[in-house]
Amino acid sequence: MHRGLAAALAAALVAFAPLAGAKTFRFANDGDVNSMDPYARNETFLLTFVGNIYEPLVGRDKQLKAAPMLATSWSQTSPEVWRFKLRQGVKFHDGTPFTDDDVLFSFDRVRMDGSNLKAVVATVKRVSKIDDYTVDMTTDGPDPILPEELTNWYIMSKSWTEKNNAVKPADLTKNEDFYASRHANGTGPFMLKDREPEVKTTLVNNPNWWGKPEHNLTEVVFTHIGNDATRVAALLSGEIDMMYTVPPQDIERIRHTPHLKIYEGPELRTIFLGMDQARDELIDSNVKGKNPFKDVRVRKAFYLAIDEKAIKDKVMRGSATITALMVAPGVNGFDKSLNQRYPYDPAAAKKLLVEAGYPNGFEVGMDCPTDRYINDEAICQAVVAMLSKIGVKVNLLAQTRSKYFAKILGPGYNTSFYLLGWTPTTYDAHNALFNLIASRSASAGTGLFNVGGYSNKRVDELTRLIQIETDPEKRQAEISEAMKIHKEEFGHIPLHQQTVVWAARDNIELVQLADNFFPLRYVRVK
Amino acid sequence: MASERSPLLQVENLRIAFATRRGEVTAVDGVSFAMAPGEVLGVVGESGAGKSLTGAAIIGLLEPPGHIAGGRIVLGGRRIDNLPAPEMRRLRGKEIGAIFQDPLTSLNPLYTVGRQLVETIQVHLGLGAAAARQRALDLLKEVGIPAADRRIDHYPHQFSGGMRQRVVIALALCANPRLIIADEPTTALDVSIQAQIIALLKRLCRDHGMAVMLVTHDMGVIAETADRVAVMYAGRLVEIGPVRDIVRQPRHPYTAGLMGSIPTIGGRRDRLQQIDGAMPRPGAVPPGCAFHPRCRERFARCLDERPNLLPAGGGAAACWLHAPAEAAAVPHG
Amino acid sequence: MADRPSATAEPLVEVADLARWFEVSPPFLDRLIERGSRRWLKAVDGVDFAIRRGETFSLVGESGCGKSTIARLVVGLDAPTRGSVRFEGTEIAGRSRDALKRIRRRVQMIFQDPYASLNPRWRVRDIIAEPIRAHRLARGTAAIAERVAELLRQVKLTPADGDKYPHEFSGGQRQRISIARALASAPDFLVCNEPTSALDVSVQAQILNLMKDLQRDLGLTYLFISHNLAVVYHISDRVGVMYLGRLVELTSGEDLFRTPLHPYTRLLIETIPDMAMSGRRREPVGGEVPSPLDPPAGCAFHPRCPFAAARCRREAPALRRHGAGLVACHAVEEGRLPPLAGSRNDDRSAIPIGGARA
Amino acid sequence: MIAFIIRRLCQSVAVMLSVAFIAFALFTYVGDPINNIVGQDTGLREREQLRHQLGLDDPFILQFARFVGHAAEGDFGLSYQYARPVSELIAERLPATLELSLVAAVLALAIGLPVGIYTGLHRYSWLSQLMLTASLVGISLPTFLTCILLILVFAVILGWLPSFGRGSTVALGWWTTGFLTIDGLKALILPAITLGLFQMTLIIRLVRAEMLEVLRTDYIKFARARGLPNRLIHFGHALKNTLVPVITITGLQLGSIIAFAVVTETVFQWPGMGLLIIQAISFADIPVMSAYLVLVAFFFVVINLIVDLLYYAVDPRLRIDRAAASGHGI
Repeated sequence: MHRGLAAALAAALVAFAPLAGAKTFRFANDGDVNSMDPYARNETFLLTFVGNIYEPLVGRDKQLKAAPMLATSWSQTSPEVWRFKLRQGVKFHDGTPFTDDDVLFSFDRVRMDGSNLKAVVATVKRVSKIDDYTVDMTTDGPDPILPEELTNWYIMSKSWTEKNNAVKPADLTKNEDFYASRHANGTGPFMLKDREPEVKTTLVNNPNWWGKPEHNLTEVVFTHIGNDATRVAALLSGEIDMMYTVPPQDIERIRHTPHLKIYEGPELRTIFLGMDQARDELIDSNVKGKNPFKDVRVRKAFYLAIDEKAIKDKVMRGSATITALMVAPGVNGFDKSLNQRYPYDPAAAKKLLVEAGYPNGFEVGMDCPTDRYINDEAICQAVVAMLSKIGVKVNLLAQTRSKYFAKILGPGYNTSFYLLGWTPTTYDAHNALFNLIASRSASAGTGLFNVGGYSNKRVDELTRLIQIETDPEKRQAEISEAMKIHKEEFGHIPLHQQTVVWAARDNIELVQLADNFFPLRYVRVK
Repeated sequence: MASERSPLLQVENLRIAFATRRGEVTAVDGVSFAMAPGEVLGVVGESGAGKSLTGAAIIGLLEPPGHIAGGRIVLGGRRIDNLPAPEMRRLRGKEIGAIFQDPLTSLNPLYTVGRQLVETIQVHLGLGAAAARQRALDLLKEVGIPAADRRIDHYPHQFSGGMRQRVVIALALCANPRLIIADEPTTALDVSIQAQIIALLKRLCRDHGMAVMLVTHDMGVIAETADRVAVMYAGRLVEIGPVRDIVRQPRHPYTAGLMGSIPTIGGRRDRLQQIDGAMPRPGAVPPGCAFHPRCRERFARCLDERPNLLPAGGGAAACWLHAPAEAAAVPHG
Repeated sequence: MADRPSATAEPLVEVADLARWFEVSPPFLDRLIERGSRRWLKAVDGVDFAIRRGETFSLVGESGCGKSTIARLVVGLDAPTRGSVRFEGTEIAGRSRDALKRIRRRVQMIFQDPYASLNPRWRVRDIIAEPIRAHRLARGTAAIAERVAELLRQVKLTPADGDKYPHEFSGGQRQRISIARALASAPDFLVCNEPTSALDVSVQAQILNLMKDLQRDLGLTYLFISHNLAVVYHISDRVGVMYLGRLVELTSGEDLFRTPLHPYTRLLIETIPDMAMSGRRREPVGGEVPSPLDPPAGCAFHPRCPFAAARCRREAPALRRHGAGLVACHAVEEGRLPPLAGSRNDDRSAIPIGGARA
Repeated sequence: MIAFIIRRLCQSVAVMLSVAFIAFALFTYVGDPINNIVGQDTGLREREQLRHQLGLDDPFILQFARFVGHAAEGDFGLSYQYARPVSELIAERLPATLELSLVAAVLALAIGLPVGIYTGLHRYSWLSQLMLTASLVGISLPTFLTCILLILVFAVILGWLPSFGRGSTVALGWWTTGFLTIDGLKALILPAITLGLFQMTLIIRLVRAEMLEVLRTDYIKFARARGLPNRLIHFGHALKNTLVPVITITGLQLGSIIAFAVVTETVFQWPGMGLLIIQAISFADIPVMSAYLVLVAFFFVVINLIVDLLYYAVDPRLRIDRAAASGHGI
């Protein structure tokens, strides 16, 4: 009788034990996770959130270095073949074991129509099964950085997707509710408990995770709070523990509020200006019959006329890292020795314009988004003011991102002068060279976001070499050479890297990464 | 006529003023008259002469900022100008009924005429629902609404203008008041309907022994309906007397001018007699006789001494023409 | 004003078969569903008359008889459904704005409520000067000011009154201002829609006298619209009596009041309160004007008419010459109508007047 | 009556069609959804392919026809942003918005009506002056500012009420309600006040003005002359006559409450349709935007219909043949 009671009590205690020590972490962001499907959108927040549930073969550690996740090791067996050894004993949240079949399936799925992560496996021709826990990936030509490129490719369960009719990524042309966008079944340290889109998404600790958890969380509640003031209020009132995006105007206030802490660090995204150097006549300028931006002196004049220090101090309120390169310090290939901006010199700029044949300056239109980057429109306005000092009249057209991108991106590239930001999703300089700097070429797939049409044969050549160069030192030299050419030709005007700013209560421990990823597995609640 | 019996209504030296930002403006000044039971007193005058205000003062419905600033009103021996609001309310409808100018707007458009009658009857007579409805029906029949048992459940807009005015009259009659203030009861009606309403009023007055104070600017209506006529000008009573005297032999120059300016059929079709100028506004009434700037017969005394009502013919006129050399003012009544 | 036409037989304004219908049908779908038909309110339905130069022609009738609609049609504020309005032989119905502009100057209107027709934010001199400027009848500030002063004197106001605003005037003075404005464009023809109904009787006398003086001095022609028979009698040369959108009698003022023919005219005259204190007992006239939406068949007056016969209920009478005037009545035509015996002071109880109709 | 309703329904369809048409014409200007759907590394060919699959390269007339055709079958397509059926998204959000709007409207009426009556009846009392001044503040504060102030006071400083969200909800079939839980009700308070405040002040001022107007009318004067007690005059006669304009404005306001909810929902992160449409606009999520606009048009149409029917209930003059009533005044 007594023993029975004691046993029941013990059972009850065990049952309630997790509750007694329950650590709930609540955080908010200005945007929602659009989907639980890891291939739905190539978007940082979606990937970092879903990355708590799903895992890639190769992940990143706290220094953003490639680190084993579902693959325990990898090596190049030939220039065009990478071999991955898979982790054994891993189970999906539904209990099914993880095998190389899931890798093969995920490879198929990520390349289907409706997937927006096709690019991450763009160089992979084929994935083949060696044994249950070994796969080979054959690339289209040598790909020295393949493991780096795979860090956002999360592995999904073959049996689960088949069972739930989610083999194909959501097809926007069909009107049906898509299972994988509201449910998730990964191998990661957290499991999806409940999802109400736009309201809240609840994760719980995965007790069967293969790794040793650094976190001490039992539950994570994520809320989307779009309005800046409300988000800050929620943090101040203690309704949330952490906020992922902090509005710049509130940083100081939060910094000086007791029990709150600001986390700041440079981001991988580089903000830069671009100029149309492709057309023979600008589409939006009073200069007719020629394109002033084809003249390197004009491009240099623009560069010298822009006081990036002032933009950092006044517009960004200090929350920016001035850059001279198109890639940030955390990106592989970044060359510190090249990262020195030409000094701000409006007098020299004015002189260059006179030399180029524009003593009275000229007029040019500028495109700018209003809701894409931190203070994007304000930066553009500052640029307009600065250029007016050297006699260039800039007509600013600031629009929401939907309209802005529709105008400036290909195939039309309907802009003369624009502001853009770029994060190399592979964490490698090649990505920026390939997309932003190499000449536009449909056949080579290069320069898709080279909106201004900068073109240099040597840079194109180097871009090709970098893609296949396997010797790290040679590769770095090639990257530096390309970056140097681009810098001296003023192909773009780099401005700064944004600062990642998070805020949290002081009882929260977390790790802030430069790629703006926020892995919950590093979070502890004191 | 009025002196034979004890008067139903006595108005003594009534003064009505409006509080404005520039101080008090007197709109009705020193008006005195009396009404006998069952008598029809016509009150005529041009707009702004104070005739409607006098009526509103008697029934206690002067709109702020207008108020009684002096004098007394006595109804059936009881002073009513200083009654507390709830008592005055009980008096209204029960002792004094009212008929307004525009039958189109006098009735609440959202309720059936029956409901409006019944509520009035119940407020004053405390009848049960069925009895009140029966009385409402009787009243409608009495004022000449055909098919009253059907029409009682109709809404005001379903009645023509003349029929609506009959309903208004029925409403005024609900509690059998001793006095009815009828403010321009025919002005808004078509000519052929006016005659019907006048005839109805006369008949009711006779049958119920009600006194009617008939406020109108239409001398034709007065001539046919009233026993006596009071003529007002610029807030003052300028002449009062039997209707035949006033119409045929006006004693006050203003009354005479007024009568002369009415076009008549069969009369001369040349020029109408006209009084030049316009009536002074309240607050701008000249000293002495208020009419003297427009009066062709004025003399020195008229300019600075205000005439009281003086006996003239069968009635009285506030005009120095009727003063004996050393006459003292004779109060009327 | 050199060429002052006198009252001649030549008409200034001619109205023929004039009609104005307003559609009051329920919406199409309702008609479709409820099987209703289109409904018309025949505010004016086939009216003919001519106004001679220099005369005063009056239209009299109760509210809703269509007299105001005719006023609007005659000045071109509204377009007729049928028929014509000619001014000096020129058709004005359906003319364009430009074509009407010249005629507009010569045809002016005076309204019942003078206050509503005057812009309260304008000074009187600007109100009066507006037509002068619009029609370019005088050039230069001085010339216009002089003309405005002359007009103010014509309506027995002083030129100094021009500096004031409408609200500073009494009702009668405002009506003088609107008359001055109407005269500003030097018109030949004035349409006066109930110009004295809102005025007190002593002021009414002033305005009526003024109108007579102006007519004599300026050779004006008036179309005078009123419900007040006494006023009409006083001012008119000829009178048209209207009932439910049609003319029922048209004759000289004198004749109309001495020997009214149409039973409706008789009814109207009967209802005039007796100012003479003759002591006669007036029989109140029963019945009311039917809705113009649903006029009785045949002669529209037949339900109220003591002389109605079977034909009256069936057939609408036409306006036909009878003696000196025109009358639309079967009873008159057939000689069924008892003659009016002598003057108004006779005992009139012999004429039974209509039965009540609720 | 039935003819009236049928006619209004036909009109409604026409209204909704034209709203959809205008909306589609405007969508040309909201930008290109493709760039939002695909990642930055997606190639041009794939972008074009997706554009073609979604029919975004068709002329807008064709897109419109397709939309109408599908909408007639209750199919509003898949949200570009969420990759979920729009009808489902809206069904999910609808309860939140309707509950919020309803509470806001009830609040506005429950306070606005009595205060309006009081200030109309006692126009010179100091309490009226106070309430009118307060309502002036209410009408001149932008919704956004009201939200922030309320959050600051009640959530941040006092900590009584949540600053965002809807609290926990209870599902009744597909309808989720916040009425049945304590924190659901608590979460409702601030947004409802914010949303209702403007309408409340509007109703106060409207009722007051109407009351003053009605009290000046002849039939009220005549009712006084008949000796009716004040209570009967004010609440029996005057109030009912103020109802017609109040119904009109309140009805239209209910529509605009739903529209105004966009701001309130954004600030309070209220998971309703307002929030949905804001997201959809920034994403150029055409299926969501078009469905939302049609739905809002539908609300307005329904509200108008109800308002018209209420007219009939309140005003007997409308119950008889309107044509006959218009016979006067010629």
